[in-house]
Amino acid sequence: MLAPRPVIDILRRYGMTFILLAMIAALSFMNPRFFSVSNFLTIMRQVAINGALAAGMTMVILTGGIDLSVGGNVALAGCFAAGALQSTGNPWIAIVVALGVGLMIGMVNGFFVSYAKLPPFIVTLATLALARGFTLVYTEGRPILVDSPIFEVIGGGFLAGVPVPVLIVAVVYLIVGFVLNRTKFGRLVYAIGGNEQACRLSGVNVERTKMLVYVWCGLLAGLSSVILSARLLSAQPTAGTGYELDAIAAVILGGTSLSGGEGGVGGTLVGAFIIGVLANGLNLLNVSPFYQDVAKGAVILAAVLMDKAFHSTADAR
Amino acid sequence: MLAPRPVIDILRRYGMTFILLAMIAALSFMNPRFFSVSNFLTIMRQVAINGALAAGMTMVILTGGIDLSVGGNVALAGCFAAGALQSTGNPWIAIVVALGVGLMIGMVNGFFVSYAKLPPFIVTLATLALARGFTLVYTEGRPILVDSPIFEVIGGGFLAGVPVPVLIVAVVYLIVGFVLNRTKFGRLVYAIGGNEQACRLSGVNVERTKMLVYVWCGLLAGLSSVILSARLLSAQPTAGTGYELDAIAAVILGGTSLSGGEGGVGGTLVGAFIIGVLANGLNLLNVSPFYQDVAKGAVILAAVLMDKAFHSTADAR
Amino acid sequence: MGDKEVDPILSMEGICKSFPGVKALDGVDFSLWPKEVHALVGENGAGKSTLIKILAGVYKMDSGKILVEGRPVDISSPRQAQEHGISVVHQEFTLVPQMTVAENIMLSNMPSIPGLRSLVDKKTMVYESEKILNGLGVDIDVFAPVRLLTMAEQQIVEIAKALSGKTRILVMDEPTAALSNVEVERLFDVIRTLVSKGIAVIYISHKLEEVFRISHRITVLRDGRVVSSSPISEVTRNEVVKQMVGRELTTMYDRCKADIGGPAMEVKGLLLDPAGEPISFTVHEGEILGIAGLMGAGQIQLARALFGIGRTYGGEVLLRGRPASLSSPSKAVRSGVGLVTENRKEEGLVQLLSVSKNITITVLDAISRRGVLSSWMEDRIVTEKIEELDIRTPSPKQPVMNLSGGNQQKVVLAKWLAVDPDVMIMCEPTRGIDVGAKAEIYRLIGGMAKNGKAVLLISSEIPEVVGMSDRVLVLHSGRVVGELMGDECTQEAVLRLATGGSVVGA
Amino acid sequence: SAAAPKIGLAISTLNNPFFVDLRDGALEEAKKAGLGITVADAQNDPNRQLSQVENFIQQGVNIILVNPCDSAAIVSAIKAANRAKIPVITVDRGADGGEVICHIASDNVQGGQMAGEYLAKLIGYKGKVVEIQGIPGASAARDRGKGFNEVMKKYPNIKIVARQEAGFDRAKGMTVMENILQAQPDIDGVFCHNDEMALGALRAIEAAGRLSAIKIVGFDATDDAIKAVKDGKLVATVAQKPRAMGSMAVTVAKRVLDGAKVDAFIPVPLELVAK
Ligand SMILES: Nc1ncnc2c1ncn2[C@@H]1O[C@H](COP(=O)(O)OP(=O)(O)OP(=O)(O)O)[C@@H](O)[C@H]1O
Ligand SMILES: Nc1ncnc2c1ncn2[C@@H]1O[C@H](COP(=O)(O)OP(=O)(O)OP(=O)(O)O)[C@@H](O)[C@H]1O
Ligand SMILES: [Mg+2]
Ligand SMILES: [Mg+2]
Repeated sequence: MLAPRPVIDILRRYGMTFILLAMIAALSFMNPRFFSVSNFLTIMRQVAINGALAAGMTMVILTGGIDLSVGGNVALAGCFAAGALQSTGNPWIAIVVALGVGLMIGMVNGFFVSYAKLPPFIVTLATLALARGFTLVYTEGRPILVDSPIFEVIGGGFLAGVPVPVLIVAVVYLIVGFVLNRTKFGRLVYAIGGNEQACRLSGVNVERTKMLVYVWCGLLAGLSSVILSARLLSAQPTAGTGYELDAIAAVILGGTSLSGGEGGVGGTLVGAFIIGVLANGLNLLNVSPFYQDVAKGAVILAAVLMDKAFHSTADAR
Repeated sequence: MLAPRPVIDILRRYGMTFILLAMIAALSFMNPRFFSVSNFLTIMRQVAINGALAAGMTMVILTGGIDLSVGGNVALAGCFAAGALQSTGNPWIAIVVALGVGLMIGMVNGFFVSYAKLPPFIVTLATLALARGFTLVYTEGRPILVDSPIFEVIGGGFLAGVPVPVLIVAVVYLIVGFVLNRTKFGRLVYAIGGNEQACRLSGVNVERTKMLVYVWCGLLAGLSSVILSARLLSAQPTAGTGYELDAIAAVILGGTSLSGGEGGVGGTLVGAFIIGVLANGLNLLNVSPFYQDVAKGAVILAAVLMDKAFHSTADAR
Repeated sequence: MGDKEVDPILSMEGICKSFPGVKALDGVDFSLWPKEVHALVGENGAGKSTLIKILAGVYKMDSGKILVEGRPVDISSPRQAQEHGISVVHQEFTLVPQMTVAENIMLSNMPSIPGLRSLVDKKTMVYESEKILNGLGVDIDVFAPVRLLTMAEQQIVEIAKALSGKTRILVMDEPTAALSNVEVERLFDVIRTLVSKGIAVIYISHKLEEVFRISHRITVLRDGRVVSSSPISEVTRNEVVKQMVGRELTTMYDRCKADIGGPAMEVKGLLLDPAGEPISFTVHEGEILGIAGLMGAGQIQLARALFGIGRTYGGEVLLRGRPASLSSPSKAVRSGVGLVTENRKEEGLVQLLSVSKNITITVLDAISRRGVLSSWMEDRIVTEKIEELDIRTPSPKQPVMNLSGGNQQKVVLAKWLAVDPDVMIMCEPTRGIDVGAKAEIYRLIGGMAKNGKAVLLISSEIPEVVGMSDRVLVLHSGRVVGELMGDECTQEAVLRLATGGSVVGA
Repeated sequence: SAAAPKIGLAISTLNNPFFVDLRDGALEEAKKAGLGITVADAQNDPNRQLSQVENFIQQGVNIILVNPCDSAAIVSAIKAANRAKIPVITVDRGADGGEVICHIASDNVQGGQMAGEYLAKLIGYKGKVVEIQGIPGASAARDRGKGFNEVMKKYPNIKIVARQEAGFDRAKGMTVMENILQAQPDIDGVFCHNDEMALGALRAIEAAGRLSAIKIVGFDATDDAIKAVKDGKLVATVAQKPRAMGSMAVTVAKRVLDGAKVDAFIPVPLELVAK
């Protein structure tokens, strides 16, 4: 029996969390204004959108898939919802429309990936193009105003001192965490990512599980679109451009492997915060935009390297 | 034993090629101007850049990796080369600089992926940001003029009736095809993608092979940057934005699986042509830009679906 | 013959290796002399594979040293092991599924075109790999992608691969687990030839009968320690078993036959091949029906077809008299059919997941309420199965990939025993399982039958099929060539039918 | 349709209402004039734009109107059109080379200057100012920033306290402004390289309750921005009249096709939209 090595195991398990804390410490040191309640609330509000997307993306990636369509999904769901709001004046209908569009795109992705057995990368690249296209056709390239007190509350309101979008995303993480860890479906998500064939031969309905995973991801993209248009009080046809990469980056920074089967939504939240804190910090430090990409690349590389180093010292072999 | 089914096997093997031919036939029918030597030369010239990138990407994806940095690589290599051209006036030095920058970025990617064992997605996302950042810092956001007869020939010249960029890319495909099929390195690329652990246990130098694959990809991105700045006679700091997705799409449309081990560079060329022909056809048919994304998504989805159908009818089980 | 006067070609001294929660090796000394076959035996989880993985450069030892020809060496990667002339057939396959047989065999020693070091010489590659396969007496198409081969064929490719280099020390970790008698004989011929050329062999197997035939020296490991190491002539089989498991084993296939009930599964005119012959048979409640045949006779294909994998070209299957649609594994499971696959790594287990999650993957509905899992119910099943099958794991939370091969196999069995299906199809259920645990597993299979379940037992170990089954169906190139029951069911009779002979007196 | 001459209009991006308006102006005018028109959207990729101009040449259009993604990168496309003897008119953004019959544009540098002067005046030629930039390296960002900063340099009492980039995107504009508000306790004015970012910044400033203290100037005069100016939320936006530019381009194209002479540069005047 080996002596337990609690310190190393904790470092290994929570490596990225420590790196996040180190970033926060360093930024606080460089700019004292960084370390304030209001700035933390700001960061949380900003992380909400990528956070919600990344939660769904985590599920997809855990099965070994990928969803590139989330950005297009955010745009289409947001614009349809804003359109519904303008024509009905009812914000609840608008929200249902947004979630419905997200769900639909998720179902299309899920159908082609799991039942038609097409590669997820290409399927979701195609639905990304489709979603962007339909958004442009629908809006003719123009933003749509979102004029509703309910949306104002969703985007900018507070509940018990916590910004509403933050609350929403916290609930999302609790639910997704629960689903992944405590339900049959969640268990299968991990198992399919680990070995799809073995699952199939254990009698698991692999197709339905994979389908559902894309539906979740689409639904959460619809939810993100609500938060986004509530923040801006307008729906942008170009919304969500490049969001897929940010979401995937958060998932992978959070320790979920692109090949599936390993990781979790807790890590993803840390990953999303690393990205959000970095962007906020660079703005606060007023780093020249020309140098921001350099800083971003360097910090991400340093973070994964450090995390890897924690793992290696913890590894037995 | 089943009787051999040559027709079905050919359909299966060359499914995407048939789909490409069908697209060409349909477009020629819809617009006779499409079917002309000069338009085909135009398409080939347009496909050259994505073609060169996708060739390198194929190697990376065959090992089970990914390279998101190619777009940033194109920008950095192009701008450094244009800078070198302005300061030395020697186009050959400029070309060497472009290839050198590409090679360097490839080495950095390769080092972190194979020796530091970091996930390729995040490493190349970081080097993408780094390359974009250094480009902006170097150019201060301004494009650099490329004023050289040699570059004019590379971008717009003809050799024996064939556009020079097309010739260059044809040579690239011959070389990469040869390397993948006939050299030890090439066979190891497939083997590593098929089962990295098995290769390692068999004493294969997995690290060096993976390193080399990223170097190839970087080098070909450097070459693409030469073709691109020769085509535009200027180097853009924002060049190559989103090129990684087009390159990956070409690879996957061409039948190489993102999990590695299977596929090849011939399919990639077909994939790149499908993307190029589609863009050219949509322009020629005067499809409204708002509908082009819709058409693009639909065609890509239809193509993979049809290809899958060929495979299924060909499959014994 | 191992000759103590000569210096050992390999000495491993005081090897220790710990994994979190397990001390896998605890001061193991092991010596190997030229021209000897040195058997390494021990229970599942005794540390055999760990020892040879250290030798192969896969794991780093915590302490101890390795001497090759008396010189201390540092083996920290498989490549370094190869440079010392050490070739290994690992317990789990290390093949690239998409590549051809020839490419797999020559993977680490790809021949190059003379003068052009980096170009592959495909002709030589094909020639060399065919030569090795011929030496093993098998006829496998070297151009076929490995993923299309049967397990037995893959096992042979794996062995051929180890023979492709310049080897001084050949290590084989259960090379015959997936082989039937004919191929084992061929392998032994090859081993004898190699030994006569001065190569030393480490041979790991749970099939003691083989061990006693081929080896010169035997070392028994138990809980990571060497219990004994002696020339084979100085020990008996019973002594070895006793050293391994700490008790004597009397009977293996001891089971009181269950009452045979009505038909559980009736297969009528099943066509596995459009040009083949229809297969029909019935298995009853409480019956163990053995299915025997040589490699490639189609047993596995039949088993898979009954579980909804692979295409069939006609025929029907009745479950308890009612027509059943077994078009997919999930339908099969829902209709009460289970399948223990022969390939535990690719098809049996989710390597990243824990022992407990692998065991319960087949019974998630039973341990959840409205989709929410009950950890209490899960723990109960898992604890029960771990005890029942004596799965050696530091904790149920251990990822399955960290278990020894035999213990992984037990997990595969556990997940199907947890379902307890009406018709249990078992392909090679005891592959890689030690002699002690085997008896226990036979008892469990017998218990299933006793509870009125039907069992289809498919195994390349004919004694196992003959010993366990109430009735044996023999297949030969895709056809049912005979059915043996009671006294007529002997190893000889099965073998004769399987090789194409006919039933005596029939 | 073979009878009516065809126009090829290559637009830098339609992901921006400004260029959508430009296109709409062109389409309306073409319809009125009975001309065929083909529109291509380069999505801000100069290489794609080159391909599209090549495709126009293949298609056999009679005249090409191009709104370049980049002045330098468009040159080889224009040269290709020159070789095919197809006249070229540039719109909004110029070309650094090749033969262009006519350039129709309003000057982005001048627009930046107008915005700067107005903002400086409103804050009394002293105070703290924030510049929110467009995509680094994009020509609109370069030119507007250049004009704005030229003006700011004239006034020693104005200090630019933050200069950050928000990719011409409304959501990013809001996020970046939120962050800047955290860092800067005193801000008197904000200039954004387009209205989308200005409207995003406006949301951030409104939410922080600092709108009364901060004057925001945008650029492009999109419908949303004009409304915000009318509501007194943005102090001004610079109107480039994209619709006028589009219809002007088609009018000029028709004259060229009819064989008339046209001026080499037709300026479209800028206009400061303020309350
Ligand atoms: N990578 C690993 N991580 C953690 N524990 C391990 C690992 N590999 C082996 N073990 C543990 O080490 C012990 C020895 O395992 P080993 O594979 O050497 O057994 P074995 O003798 O080969 O058994 P079998 O006959 O079942 O193959 C087992 O308890 C196993 O659980
Ligand atoms: N997926 C497949 N595609 C093509 N051929 C296959 C496939 N699976 C099996 N075969 C071939 O079908 C034949 C029968 O295979 P099967 O696995 O049923 O044999 P088996 O009797 O189980 O042999 P073994 O005892 O060696 O496991 C073999 O020749 C094998 O190569
Ligand atoms: Mg073992
Ligand atoms: Mg078999």
